[in-house]
Amino acid sequence: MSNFTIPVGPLHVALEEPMYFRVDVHGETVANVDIHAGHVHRGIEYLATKRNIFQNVVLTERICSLCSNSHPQAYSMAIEKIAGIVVPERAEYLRAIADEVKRVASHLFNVAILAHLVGFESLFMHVMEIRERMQDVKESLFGNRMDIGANTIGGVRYDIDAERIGYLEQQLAWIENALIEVVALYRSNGSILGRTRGIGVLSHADALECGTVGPVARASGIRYDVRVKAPYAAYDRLEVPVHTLPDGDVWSRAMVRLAEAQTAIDLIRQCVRDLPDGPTTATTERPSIPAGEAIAKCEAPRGELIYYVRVGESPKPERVKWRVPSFMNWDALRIMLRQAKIADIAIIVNSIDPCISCTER
Amino acid sequence: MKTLTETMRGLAARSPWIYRINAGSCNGCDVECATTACIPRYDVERLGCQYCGSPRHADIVLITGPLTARIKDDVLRVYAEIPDPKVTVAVGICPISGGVFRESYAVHAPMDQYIPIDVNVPGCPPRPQAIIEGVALAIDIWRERL
Amino acid sequence: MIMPASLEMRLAEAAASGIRYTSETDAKGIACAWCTLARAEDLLPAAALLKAMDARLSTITVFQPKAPPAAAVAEGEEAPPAPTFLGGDVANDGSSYEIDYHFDLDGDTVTLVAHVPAGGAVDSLTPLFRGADWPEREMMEIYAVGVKDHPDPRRLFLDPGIEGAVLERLIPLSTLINSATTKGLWEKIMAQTGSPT
Amino acid sequence: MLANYSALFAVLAFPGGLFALAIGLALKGADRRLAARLQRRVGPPLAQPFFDLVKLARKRTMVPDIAAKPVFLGAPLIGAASMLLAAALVPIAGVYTPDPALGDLLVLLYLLTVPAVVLMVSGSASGSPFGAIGFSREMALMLAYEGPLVLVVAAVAMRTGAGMGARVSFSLSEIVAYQQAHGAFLFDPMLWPALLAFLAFYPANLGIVPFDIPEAETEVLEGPLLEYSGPALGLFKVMSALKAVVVLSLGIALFFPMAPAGLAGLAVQLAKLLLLMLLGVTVLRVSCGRMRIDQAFRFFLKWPLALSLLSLVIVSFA
Amino acid sequence: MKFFKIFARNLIQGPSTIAFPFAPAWTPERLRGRIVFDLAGCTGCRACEQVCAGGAIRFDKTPQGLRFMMWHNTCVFCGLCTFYCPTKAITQSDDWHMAHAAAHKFEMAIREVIPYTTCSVCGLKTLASAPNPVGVVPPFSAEEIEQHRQLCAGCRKKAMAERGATS
Repeated sequence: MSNFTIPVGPLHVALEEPMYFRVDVHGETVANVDIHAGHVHRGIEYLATKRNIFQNVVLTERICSLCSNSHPQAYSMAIEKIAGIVVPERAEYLRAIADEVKRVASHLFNVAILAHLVGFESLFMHVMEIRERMQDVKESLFGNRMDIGANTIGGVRYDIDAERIGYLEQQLAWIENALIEVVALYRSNGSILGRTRGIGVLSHADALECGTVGPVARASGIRYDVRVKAPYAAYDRLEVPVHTLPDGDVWSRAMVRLAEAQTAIDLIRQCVRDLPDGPTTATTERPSIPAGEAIAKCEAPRGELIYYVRVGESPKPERVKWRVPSFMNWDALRIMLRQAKIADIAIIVNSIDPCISCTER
Repeated sequence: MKTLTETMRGLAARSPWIYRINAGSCNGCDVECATTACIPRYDVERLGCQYCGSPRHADIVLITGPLTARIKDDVLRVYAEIPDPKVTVAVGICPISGGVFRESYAVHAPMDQYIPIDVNVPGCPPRPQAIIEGVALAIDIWRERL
Repeated sequence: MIMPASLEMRLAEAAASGIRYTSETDAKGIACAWCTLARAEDLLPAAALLKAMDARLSTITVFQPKAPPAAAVAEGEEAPPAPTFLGGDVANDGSSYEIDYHFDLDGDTVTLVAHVPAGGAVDSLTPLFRGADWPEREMMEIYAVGVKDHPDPRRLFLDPGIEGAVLERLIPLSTLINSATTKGLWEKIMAQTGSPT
Repeated sequence: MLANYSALFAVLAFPGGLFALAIGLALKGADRRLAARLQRRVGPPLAQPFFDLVKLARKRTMVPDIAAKPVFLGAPLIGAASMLLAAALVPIAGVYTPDPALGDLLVLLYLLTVPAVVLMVSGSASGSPFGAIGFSREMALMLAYEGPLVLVVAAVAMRTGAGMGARVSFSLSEIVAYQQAHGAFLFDPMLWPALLAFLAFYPANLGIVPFDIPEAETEVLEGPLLEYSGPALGLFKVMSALKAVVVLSLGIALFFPMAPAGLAGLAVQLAKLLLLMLLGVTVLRVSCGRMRIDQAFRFFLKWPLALSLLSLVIVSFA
Repeated sequence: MKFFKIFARNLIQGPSTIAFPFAPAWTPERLRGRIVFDLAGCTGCRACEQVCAGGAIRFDKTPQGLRFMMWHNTCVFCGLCTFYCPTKAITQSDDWHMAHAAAHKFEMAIREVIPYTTCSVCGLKTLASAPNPVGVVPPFSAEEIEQHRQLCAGCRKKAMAERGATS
C-alpha cells in the first residue's frame, strides 16, 4: 500500500461547488486532510458596505441560492430591529411559508446528491423529480426557481390567494406521498445503507466541541433548532418538532433532513390554515432606517444563520456580517474524514450539506 | 466525398457532451445546470448530450459564476484542457457581466476577457428550459466548427 | 431560553476592569445582551465564564467604528482629550477596531465587545472555543488586526494575489485591472444600441 | 457447419470485427434507452453510441504533458485489438465454430484480462493521481473476480470433459457441441452455483454499477479514462462495446448455447444477447448503487468464489 | 426491492420529459422574466435605479431629456424595481427566452428618453413625465393625464391641489 497525496477539487465533478482538499492517503484510507478555502470568495461583505440598505436585500439573497431565502430574511429582521418596524402578522406567516418551501427543496437536493454520489442514479433522479415539484411551486408562487425574492424590509413581496393556496396544497399532497416512499427507500435500501451507515461519524461530544449547527448537530443528538430556541416570523405560533438521531453518521444526517422535509410540509399547511388577513408589508414605500446595530438569527436549511448589521448616518450600512451554518460545520469535517476511505470522501463532505458560496462569501 | 463528410459531421453533431465549470457561482446556476443535465423532466440525453466528468471529453462547456480571483487560474487551466472544437456557454449573468458582484476586489468578471464565450444565457438563475435553449444554440454553433 | 438574571453581575466579576452591560428582549421573548469590556485583556476570562455556562461561539465581527464628530472648541480653550471607548485607553478615532464576539446561550445572544487600537492585537479564543479558529483567521485577513497565539494564522479565504486588510483599505476598485466598471459597460451598451440619443 | 472461415475474416468482419462492434454498439444503445425508460426519461436514440464514436473520431486526441506517450496511446489500441480477437473465439451455436488455430477457452480467459490490464496501464501512464487510484482499484477488483471466473470455467470444462469421456475439455466448441447434444448446463443443478458465480462476474468485468468502482465518476472522475480524449477515447468505447458482446456470448456458450442452424441461429443469438443485456446489465445497473472497493472485494471472496468452488467440487466428485 | 415497484410504475406512466425545445414550454404566470419599461408611465423618480442591486438601471441627463437605460445582462430579475416603482412603469414580463449569441451581448438593453417639454403654465423647461395619479379622486382621464404631463412639478402640484386631489 502506497502513500500519496491526491487533490480533491477545486473543479471536481462530485463537488457541486469549487473547494479544494489535499488528501494524504495511505492506500485507500485517508491519513490527513488539508482544506484550502476561498474559491468562491466574492467579497460580499465588502460589497454590502458599498450598496445601500435596500440593494443589500437582493445582494444577500445572492450569497447562496440554496439558502437564498434565509439570508434576506435574517438581514431584513436585523434592519427591522434597528428601525423598530413591526412586521404585519400575515407577512410573518408568509415568511414562514417561504422558509419552509426552500427547506424542502434544499433538503431534497442534498439527499438526492447523496444517491448520486453512491452511484445510484435512478434514486437520484427520482428524488430530484420530487424536488422539481417544489421548484414548480417556487416558480408559480414567487416567480423564480431559486432566488425567490420573498422578503423585503418590513414584510414580504408576495401574496397568495385562494387559487394559489389550492395549487400549493395539491402539490404538497403529491410531494408528501412521494416522500413517504423515499423515506422507506432510504431506510431499507442495501446500497444506501451499505455506503452511509457508520460512515463519517461525528460523536455528540465532538459535535458540541465544534459548535456544529443544523441537521449535522441534530444527527449527532444536539437538540437545537433556531425555530424553537429563538423563534422568529410565525414560528412562535407553529408547532415545530425537532428531529434528532443519536448516531451522527452520514445516514443519520440524511434521515434528519428527510424528516425535516416532511415536517416542513406540515408547517406550510399550518401556516396556510392560520394565515390571517391583512397587509403584507409594514409600509409600501421605502422606510427610513436610523443609525443602530442589531443581531438577527434564523434557521436556514443547513442550520443557524446569524446576521449582525450596523447602520450609520449614510444610506449604506457601516458593517454587515453574517455567519452561515456551513462555516461551523466545516471544521467537523476534519473529524468525520479521519480514517475514511477515498471512496467515501465525497459522500462525507456532502453529508454536511456544505454551502461553500455561503461560507466563503 | 463531400456529402459523406457532411453526413459524418451531421452524425457527429448529435453527440454533444457537456461539461460544467463552476467559476465561483452562488449555486443557483450550478444547481440548475445539474438539474437540466440529470433529471428526467429535462432529459438532455435525448439530444445526445451526456454529462461528462472530465474536461477532456467535453464539447460544450457551461460556465457559471463571476470568476473569482482564487479560481481564475484553475478555470483557465481546465478550459485549456478541453479539446477543440468546443463551444462555451455562459450561464447566468455573473459570467456575462459580474451581476451583483461586479466591482468586488475578488471578482474578475466578465469572463469574456479571458475565455471566448459563444452563447449567453441571462437569468439569475436562468430556468432549465432557458439553459436548454442556450445549449441548443451552442449545438448549432458547434456543428459549424466540427 | 431565559438568560440568567445574574449574567451582568457574573460578567462584571469576571471582567475586572469594568463593563457596560445592556440587554433587551424582543416581542417574542428572545433576549440579546451586549457587554462592552473596558479592556480587551478581560476577554479571555469573560469568554471562559460564558464557556462554563455552555455558551456556543456563534461568530466574531470586527469593524472600525466611525469617530464621533469633533466637538467645537472655543478660541483660547484647550481642546478636550480625544474620546475613548468606555473611558478606556483605546481612542475612538475611526482607526481603532471594535471586535464583537457573539455567543449563543440556548437561543439568546450575548455579545462581548472588545476594543483594540490600530496595529493592536487581541487574545485568541481558540483555547476555549475550537470554532474560533476560522473566524479569527478571517478577521486577520480582512482587517490589519492581530490575534495573539493563533494556532494557524494562514489566510483563510483571500487569494494570495489580493492585498490584505481588504475591508480597511480604500480599495482602488479592482476595476482598475478589470474592465467590469459599470461606467465602461454603459459606454459599450450605448455604442451597440444604435442612435446617440 | 460453416467451419472454413478464414481466421482473418472471423477476426475482422464476422463474428468478430465489424459485426461484433455493430452488435456491441446496438446493445449499448438499447441499454441506455431502457435505462432511460426505467428512470422516466425519453433517452437517447438507439444509435447514440455510434454517434458518439463518430464524434470522438473527429475530435483531437490530447496527450497530457506528464504522460508516457507511446504507452498512453498504445494501450487503447491493444485493448481494442484483444477484444477483436476474443470475439472471434466464441462459438455461436449453429452458426459459427471458431478455427481451433485461433485458440481455446484458456486463450479467451487471457484475452478477457487484457482490457483490465489496459485500463491499469493507461491509468498509470496518464500520470494523474486519479488514474493511479483507478489502477489500484482495477487491480483489486480483477484479483477478486478472476478467481471465480477461472473456477467457473474449470467446472464447466470438467463437466463437459466428464461427459465426453475425457478429464476436462477447454474447447468452447466442444462445450457448445456437448450441450447441444445433452442439454444446456443452465438446467444442470450441479452447475447452478457456477452459474450464480458467473452472474456476479460479468457486471464486474463489464464495469457497471455496482462494480464500476475503478471508473466511478463521482469518486475518481472516470479514473483511467480521465485524461483520454478524441479517437483514443473512442478506442476505449470500441473496446467496451466489443467486451460486452464477448462476455455475454461467453455466458451463452457456457450455459445456454441452444439454437437452430443458419440465419435463425444468428437471430436467436442476437435475441439472447439483447435479453441478457437488458435484464442482466441494464436492470442491475439502474437498481442499485456502487459498492466500495473493500466491500466488492469481500463480496467476491465470499460468494462467487465459494459458489464456483462448490460447483467444481460437485462436478469433480460426480 | 421497493425500487422495482417504482420501475414498473415508471414504465407504465411513460417518460415525464417535457417536449421543449421541440414544443413550447410551460411558463408560470408570475415568472419574473424580461423587464418591460413603459415610458409614458415613468415619472423619473429614479427609485428603481436606487434599489437595483445589479446596477442594471441607469438614468442620465441628455440634451433631449432624461435617459433611461436598462441592461438585461446584469439584471438579477429580483423585481425590486417593480416593487418600489410608484407608478408601475417598470414591470417584469414572463418572457424567459433570453439566450443569445455572445456577439449580441450589449444589445440586450432597453433605452428610452423622457423628453423635455416646456411647462404649459409657467414656461419652465421640465420633463414630460407622468403625473402621479395614485390616490387621486376621481381618477384622471387620459386627456387630463396628457395635460398634466405638460406641467412642471410645481405647477402640477398646484393644479392637483385645485382639483381637490390628494396624492
